[in-house]
Amino acid sequence: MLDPLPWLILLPLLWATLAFVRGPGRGGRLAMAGLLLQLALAGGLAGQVAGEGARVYAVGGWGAPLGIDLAVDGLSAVMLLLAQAVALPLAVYARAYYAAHDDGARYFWPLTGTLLAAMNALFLAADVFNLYVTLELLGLAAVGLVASSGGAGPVTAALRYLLATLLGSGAYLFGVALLYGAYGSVSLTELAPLLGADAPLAVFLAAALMLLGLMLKTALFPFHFWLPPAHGGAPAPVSALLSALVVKASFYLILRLWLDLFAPLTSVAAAQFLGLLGAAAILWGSLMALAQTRLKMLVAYSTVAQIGYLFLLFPLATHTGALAASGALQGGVMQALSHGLAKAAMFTAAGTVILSLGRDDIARLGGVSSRLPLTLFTFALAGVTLLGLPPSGGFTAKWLLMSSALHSGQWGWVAVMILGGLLATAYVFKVLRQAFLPVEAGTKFKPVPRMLEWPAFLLALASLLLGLRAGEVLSLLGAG
Amino acid sequence: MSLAFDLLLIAALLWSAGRALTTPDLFRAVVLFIVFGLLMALAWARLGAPDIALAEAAIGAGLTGALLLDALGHLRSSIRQKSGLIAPSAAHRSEGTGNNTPTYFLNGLVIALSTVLGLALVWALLELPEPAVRLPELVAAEMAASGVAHPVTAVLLNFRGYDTLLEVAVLWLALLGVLTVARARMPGPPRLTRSSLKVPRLLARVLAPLTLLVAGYLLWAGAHQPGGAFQAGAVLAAAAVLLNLAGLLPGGATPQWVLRVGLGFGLLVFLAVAAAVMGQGTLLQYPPAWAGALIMLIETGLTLSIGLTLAGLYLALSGATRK
Amino acid sequence: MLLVLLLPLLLAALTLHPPSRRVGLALAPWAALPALLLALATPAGLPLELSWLLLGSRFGLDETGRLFLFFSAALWLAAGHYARAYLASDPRRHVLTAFFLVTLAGNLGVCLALDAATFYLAFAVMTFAAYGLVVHTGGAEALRAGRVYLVMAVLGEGSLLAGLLLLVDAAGTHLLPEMTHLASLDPPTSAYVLLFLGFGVKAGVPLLHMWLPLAHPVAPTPASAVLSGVMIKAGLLGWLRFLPLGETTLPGLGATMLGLGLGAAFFGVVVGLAQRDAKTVLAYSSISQMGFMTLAVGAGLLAPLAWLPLLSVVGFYALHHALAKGALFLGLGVAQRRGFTLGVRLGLVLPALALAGAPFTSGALAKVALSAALATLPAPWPMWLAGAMGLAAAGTALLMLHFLDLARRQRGRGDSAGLLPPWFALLALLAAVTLAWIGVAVVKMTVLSWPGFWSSTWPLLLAAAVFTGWRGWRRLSIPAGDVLPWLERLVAGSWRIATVNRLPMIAVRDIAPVLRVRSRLLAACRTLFVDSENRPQRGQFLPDSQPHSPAMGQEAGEKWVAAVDLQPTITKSDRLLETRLRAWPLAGGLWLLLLAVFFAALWLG
Amino acid sequence: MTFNETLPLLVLASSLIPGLIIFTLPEDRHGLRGAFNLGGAVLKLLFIAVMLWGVLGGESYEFRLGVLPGLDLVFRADALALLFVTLSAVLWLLTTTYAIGYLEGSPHRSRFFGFFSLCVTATVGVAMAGNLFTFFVFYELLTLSTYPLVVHRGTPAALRAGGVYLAYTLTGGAVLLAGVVWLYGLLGQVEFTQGGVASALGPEYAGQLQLIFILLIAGMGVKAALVPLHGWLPRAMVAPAPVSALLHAVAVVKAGAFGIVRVVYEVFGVEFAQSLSLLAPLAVVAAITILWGSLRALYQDDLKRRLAYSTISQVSYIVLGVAMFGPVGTIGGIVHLVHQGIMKITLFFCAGNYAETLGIHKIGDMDGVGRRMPWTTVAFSIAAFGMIGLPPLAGFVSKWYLGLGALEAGMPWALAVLVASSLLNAAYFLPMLYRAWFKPRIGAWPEEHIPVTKGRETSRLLLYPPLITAAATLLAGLLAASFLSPLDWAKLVAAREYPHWVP
Amino acid sequence: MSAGLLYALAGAALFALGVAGLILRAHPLRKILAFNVMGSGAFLVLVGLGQRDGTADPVPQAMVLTGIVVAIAATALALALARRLLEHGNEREETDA
Repeated sequence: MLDPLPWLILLPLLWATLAFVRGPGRGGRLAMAGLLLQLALAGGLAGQVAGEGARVYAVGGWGAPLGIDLAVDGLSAVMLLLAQAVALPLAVYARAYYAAHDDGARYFWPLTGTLLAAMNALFLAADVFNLYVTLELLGLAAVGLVASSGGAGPVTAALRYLLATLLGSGAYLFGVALLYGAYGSVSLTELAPLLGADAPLAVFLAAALMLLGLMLKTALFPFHFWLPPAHGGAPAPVSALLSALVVKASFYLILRLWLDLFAPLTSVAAAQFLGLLGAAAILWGSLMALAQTRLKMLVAYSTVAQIGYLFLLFPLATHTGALAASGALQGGVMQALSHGLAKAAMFTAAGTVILSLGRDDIARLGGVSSRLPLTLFTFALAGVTLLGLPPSGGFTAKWLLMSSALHSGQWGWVAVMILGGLLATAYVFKVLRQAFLPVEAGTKFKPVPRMLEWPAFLLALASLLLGLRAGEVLSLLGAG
Repeated sequence: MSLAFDLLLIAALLWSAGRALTTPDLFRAVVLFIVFGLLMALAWARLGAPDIALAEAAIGAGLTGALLLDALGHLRSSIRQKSGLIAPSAAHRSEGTGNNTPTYFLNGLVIALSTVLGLALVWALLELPEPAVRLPELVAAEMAASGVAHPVTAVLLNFRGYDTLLEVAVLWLALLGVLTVARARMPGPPRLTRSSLKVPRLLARVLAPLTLLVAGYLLWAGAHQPGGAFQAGAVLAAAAVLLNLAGLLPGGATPQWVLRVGLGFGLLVFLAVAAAVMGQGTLLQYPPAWAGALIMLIETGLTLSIGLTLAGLYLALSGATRK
Repeated sequence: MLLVLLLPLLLAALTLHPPSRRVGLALAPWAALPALLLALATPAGLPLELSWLLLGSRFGLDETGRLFLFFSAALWLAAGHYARAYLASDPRRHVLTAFFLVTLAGNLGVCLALDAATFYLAFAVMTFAAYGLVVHTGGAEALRAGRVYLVMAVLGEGSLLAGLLLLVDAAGTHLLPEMTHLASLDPPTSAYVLLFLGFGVKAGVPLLHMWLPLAHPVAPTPASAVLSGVMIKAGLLGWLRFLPLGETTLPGLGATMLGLGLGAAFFGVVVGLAQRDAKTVLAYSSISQMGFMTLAVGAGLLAPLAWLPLLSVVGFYALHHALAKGALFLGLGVAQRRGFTLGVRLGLVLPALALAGAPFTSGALAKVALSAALATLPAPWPMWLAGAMGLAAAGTALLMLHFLDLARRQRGRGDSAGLLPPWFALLALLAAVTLAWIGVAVVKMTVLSWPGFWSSTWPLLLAAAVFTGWRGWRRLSIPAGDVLPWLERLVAGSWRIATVNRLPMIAVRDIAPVLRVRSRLLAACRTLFVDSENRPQRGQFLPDSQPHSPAMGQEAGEKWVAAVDLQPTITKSDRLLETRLRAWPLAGGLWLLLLAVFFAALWLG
Repeated sequence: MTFNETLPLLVLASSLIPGLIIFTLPEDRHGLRGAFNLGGAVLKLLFIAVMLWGVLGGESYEFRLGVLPGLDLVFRADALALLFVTLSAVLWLLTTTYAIGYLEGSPHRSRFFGFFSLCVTATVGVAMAGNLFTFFVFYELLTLSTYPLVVHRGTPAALRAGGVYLAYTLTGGAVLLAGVVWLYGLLGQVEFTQGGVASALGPEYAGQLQLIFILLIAGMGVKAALVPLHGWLPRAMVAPAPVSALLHAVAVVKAGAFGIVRVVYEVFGVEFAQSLSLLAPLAVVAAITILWGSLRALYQDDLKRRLAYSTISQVSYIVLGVAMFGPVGTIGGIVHLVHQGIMKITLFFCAGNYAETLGIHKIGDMDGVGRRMPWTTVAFSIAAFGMIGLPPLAGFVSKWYLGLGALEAGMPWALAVLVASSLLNAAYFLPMLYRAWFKPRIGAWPEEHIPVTKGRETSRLLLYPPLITAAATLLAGLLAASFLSPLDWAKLVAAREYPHWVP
Repeated sequence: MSAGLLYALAGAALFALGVAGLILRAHPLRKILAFNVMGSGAFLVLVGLGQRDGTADPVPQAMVLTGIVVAIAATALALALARRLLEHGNEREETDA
């Protein structure tokens, strides 16, 4: 029987390379075939995990600590599913997008393939050094994609992004070095039992460096400075990929380290610290989103805000009792999933609008509601998730986080979440409202292909329906 | 004695790095950085890591230096074109740091904090206990099954071969990124056809085959002593850079399909092997009997691709920006 | 029984529907006929329970109801025929006819209803449909009268509803007569007060009477006849139905009613004398006459034991007054059309005499019977009342003389064909009723005796003497509606004060500049709580509201949007911070700083 | 899945699916769109009729879908739910018919009817929600699906109103969510249960429960337009008339009021709420709203605006009834849920007719309209009299029971409030009727869009719905005591809430 | 003190130096240098700490080899971006002029 686990890494690399060999701008079909297969593989893997529980895969047959292990549990299976599920519609969208708008299409497919391979590898990795390599692979692929359209803005953004991500991964690498120095191993499974509350100073430093480095890559406030220009300036399919998936990858890693490796070191104070940053991100990101005049920048800042919710899970899950902790974890993961789907939908919808309208001033969106109804509907549906309104996944996430906050008696976070939801309303409807205006004189709407509208709509719909099927997702999450 | 040498070397390392970051002249900074790379190579040698020393010399100091110098040359030429405009560059200004008091304060804060960070790290290192896991012994125990005789190669291509697979992908990816960014200016005619380059050309013509030989040796030697695909690839790339500098090899940012196949070849071979062995076991689990041969196969492919890629990084950049 | 109620409604519909209008108009005068037959012909009792209707309805015909139904139907029948002739040339007669019919249905319903909800329904239908009668002529006076009528009616309906609810709550049922009985076991005084007031509006109790003198003159004559003849009796019927008469004593309310009734008797006379319009005089006369009935009801509340005789007297009084007043109004209408001819004169004098209580008239019978019934009251009431009633009767007589004097001046103009038969029919009925009543043995004894004769004669003589002797009262002139103009001024004034000072809306708006806080939040709060987008404007009152200034709403709206947007606030300072954050030294410095903080949190925590 | 489980879903789907299909229909497919609209509405009524029959016979209809562990999406058709479902389904059919006529020839109709159907789906979901969670889900869905309807015209005023609407309702939703989550945290479930799910908690939770109650009521009070949370409602009247009709009579406002009913009776339980002394403050708030709304209505010159303030006042009757401890008040409140719906929808239909036919927006323009449009004005008058609370109209029945309930609950002041409100209602409705019927028309109509054709005052689709609802207003009052009338049904609901009470 | 530990300490210092340089120096070229210094510091710690008892450890050595390749990849990409950026800056100046 085919084991889906290694293939999830090999397959995207394979089609990425082949796409490169086929030449610039080619390989879209290859990618879609590969992605379809990957989605099936991820589904199969999730089924395995749900049925048989977590497992470890020894690459090269050596096993940790000598060799490298891959591991899959509920959390990674869920994230893998998310990545493939978002990537497939995005690939469809991208094909249509680049057919209509050639800018930056040349190495899109190889870069995307590598990006996905890196992400899948990251979700499966159980070795801190291997994680470093995947992080770098992911980061460079993302930077390459951001720069792909080649304008001054994107290139500046890409360079800033690259340097930030290098600072982050440098810190992470240093942490790895410290860990290896302290324990002589880089395997997560080997390290976890060795760490204790009495760990040497170096391990605490390693934890701080690794986590802060990853936060930098996740663009947690106030390290979000690189994100809006990078995500806002890239071509729409790229923005969608980055906002939906890439930041989630480093978040996933923070979560994994916090929960598995550094669990004995964690303290309430540190968790509150993370929560505070998350809260600040929610408020600041939302405010800045409100202040934007460009559609994609607004969406990008909304990502900054939404990332904040993810970090609220730390104060809720650390030293708060099993019930609150599991609820918080579930809520955080739900948020990651629903935001991933919704943000992909939102960026693609924004991209469609820009393609059709030729500009992305929010103030001049009049007529979108009548000319691009499906796209606007997509945007609105995705907005519903961001607002955390039912029945979306965002709502389930917020519900879980809130219940967890109440269970652990931390009222403040509830207020933050509610306020964040209201601010989200303000910025989402800032766009929708303009779209309902009549068409501005002299505006021409270019007709857009259907393949541009439907994938986005499906993504948005998925984010909405996720809330209704949250039970399955969460049971999968609990399986490992 | 050795301690004194170590201390001296460390002092030199710190000095060169510090100067490279602080000297106002960019050119000097780059040169100091190359010096720093060479000193690093020395340090690696002192640490008993000849593989790294080789790689550092070829890649860290050599190729990085070449890239930096090329970039600097380009930068200067473009600045020279804009007469009267000296650094700070546009990029500099776009960073948006003004010369006001908060900046000084911030600078001081950053310096203070990084000093604290350094001190904390030093302190942490000094009080580290002995590690619990002893990997070298494990490596030694499994050497026989690895198919190669050199422990570093065994780790690199067998025990942790998966890392290497991803690392090759990283390198290839960097080239992709560079090609993406550098595409705007299409390659002009082969550069530097000036007759003044006769001597370098001659040199290059002689050296190029030599480097091929060296690369082949390094590749072969990697199985049982320091050396291997990366080092060999780096040497190949160095040859390409040389040829390019001599005007014999055109730079360019749009590789033709043969070249693309070459660039992807190593990765494809690696992937193929990784996938093929899965019929018997897990990913990259070589059958013991075939291990040596398979590793050799991979390394050969990698040498070609790494050489092309590293060269490509340079050529694409230089080719893309010379008119 | 339902046919009685549905027929007028059906005819009203026919009248309004253009194709069937002719049929409707032709049949409309007969609408009250079934009711009359019902009142005369059917056996008593047998309540009709319609549990599916409204809140569970009960209709029935007890003796009181039968009496009221009888005279109501009779008067409506007469007025209906009268109206057909009266309105022959009115282009909008179908409208009036429809209102007329609906009012009729309501009025009959009041007589037949035997549960609180249905009674209230019928009462309301009657009340509101009568508005159409009042304003039919459409002049400014009519409209003012209509407005006053409506305001009073609505106030009355309000207090009625409250009173009825209180009563139902106390009784636990809304079906009559159990309800009255059960409620009186533990009498809810507030309910009775409210009911008194609510029905009092219709019955023209002083201070609740303002609509009467305004409405009667402006309405078409047949409408005035029913308004004054039967509809104000509906108020009386309301009291009879719901007040705990004969069940329990309500000294306070009883005394008040008694006093007010007496007061009304004189008040009506005095103000009526100061009127210059014959119909207004009749209206005040109605107020005065209703005073007697109020008085009787009040007496009933004071002395439950005296109620039984009082009830029959009140009934007869109502019957008498309805027919007489109806005849007077109809007669006046004839006089207006034909002039004060002999026949007319005769026809007017007879009911006038009856009202004044001349001997052998129904009025005398009623008053005598009333005195007799009141005699059973505890002392000292009978003594006082006897004297006062005599005086009041004199007043009535004086008022009637005044009325005849005014009627005399009518110069006939217009066609009076068809007006006479109904009028004469009514007069005949009045006579018949008088005779029938005289036939009752006890009454015969009293009336035909000398004291009885004298007691009804001296007030008449006194009135005649005053009328001929002292005409000073003619200088007196009180506008119709007496206290109403003052009241109107008062309401308008207080309204102006309320709107100019804007008392309820003052708070946040005025404090804001003091605090010099112009934050968005405050604006948001302000809109939330103060609703400033449309504060009342000066002089903007019910029907005469002026166009609302759009600017104000606009401005408040902008504020809200600003509050929602937050954009202006962000653009300035916060954006600067955001750009600062992008600079590497700050971002990196923060990163290092937070690294240190986080490490400390891990290490120390 | 059994039939009894499917039926609630079918009821939802019968508007959801047509709605989604309508979104995709091209603008000019009028016939098809109308067919979907009306077909869905009729189908829904059929399903509901089946359920009504079943519930009377003791059947239970429940559908349950696990969303999170311990958290289900539940649709349950109990008596109370059916009351509201039936109301919204019937009025939806009428409003759709009306809207087809009203929007004839205007742009974006597919969008409009799509959201219209979504809106009704959400309302039905709110009605059938079997727990607070499901309720919240559809409550928010309702907010969202209404927004496009409010801003449908796309004018700056409409956009502003939409913004204000959202600001209010979503804030309310957030507050509600906080309450729901809190309660869920305490109980581990939020099912609607007879006697209240929260009453299981001990006295030590009293303080928390009071706070939760306040949060829940505040959250729903925004939609129910309780003063001071009512600011959005008068603004939202910039929407097209059918939307206003739906907003005021069926969907949004009613959902809030219905939510309060659920909270008081089935989350806290009326006896438990009384023991926490929560009902009296609620009644006070309702009373203030009733008076304030009526007072404000007096000042309005814009017809729809006056109606909007009237809604504020009238909807609080429901709340007032709920806040009265005792079965009679409950009956009054619940029956007013229906009665206010049919009366207010009539009024808005008529206001729409005036605007659409003659361009009348201001009360000052209504002079003599009764002669030009007698049937519309008849409907308007019936509804207005109903609002005032005159018999035999629907409003009278509610007011009767509310008044009795107030006395039963020992709150005679509430009776005074009711009477005062009736007087105020009369004060702002009667002048309109006066103008319409009795004032002669001087000058031309503001904008006469639809001339009199074949003796009909306006187009057929505009005329019949208000007539039907007006007739319903009349019948609901006239036949209140009969079998299956709203009152009868409300008694059924109340009887379940007060088991020891014999009607 | 073993040579390994000594170099590890130097690595720590280089790392801190690199971090400071990356943050403070504005020119992109310089930032790239700083990143490389930072990376070298990390590599030194990885290897040096691994063999602070004096015996060579091939595992971290292999990791550092990987790390060096990653570093050159990142450096090349960063340089490409920086050059492109400077070109853009020039283009901008040209269009401005």
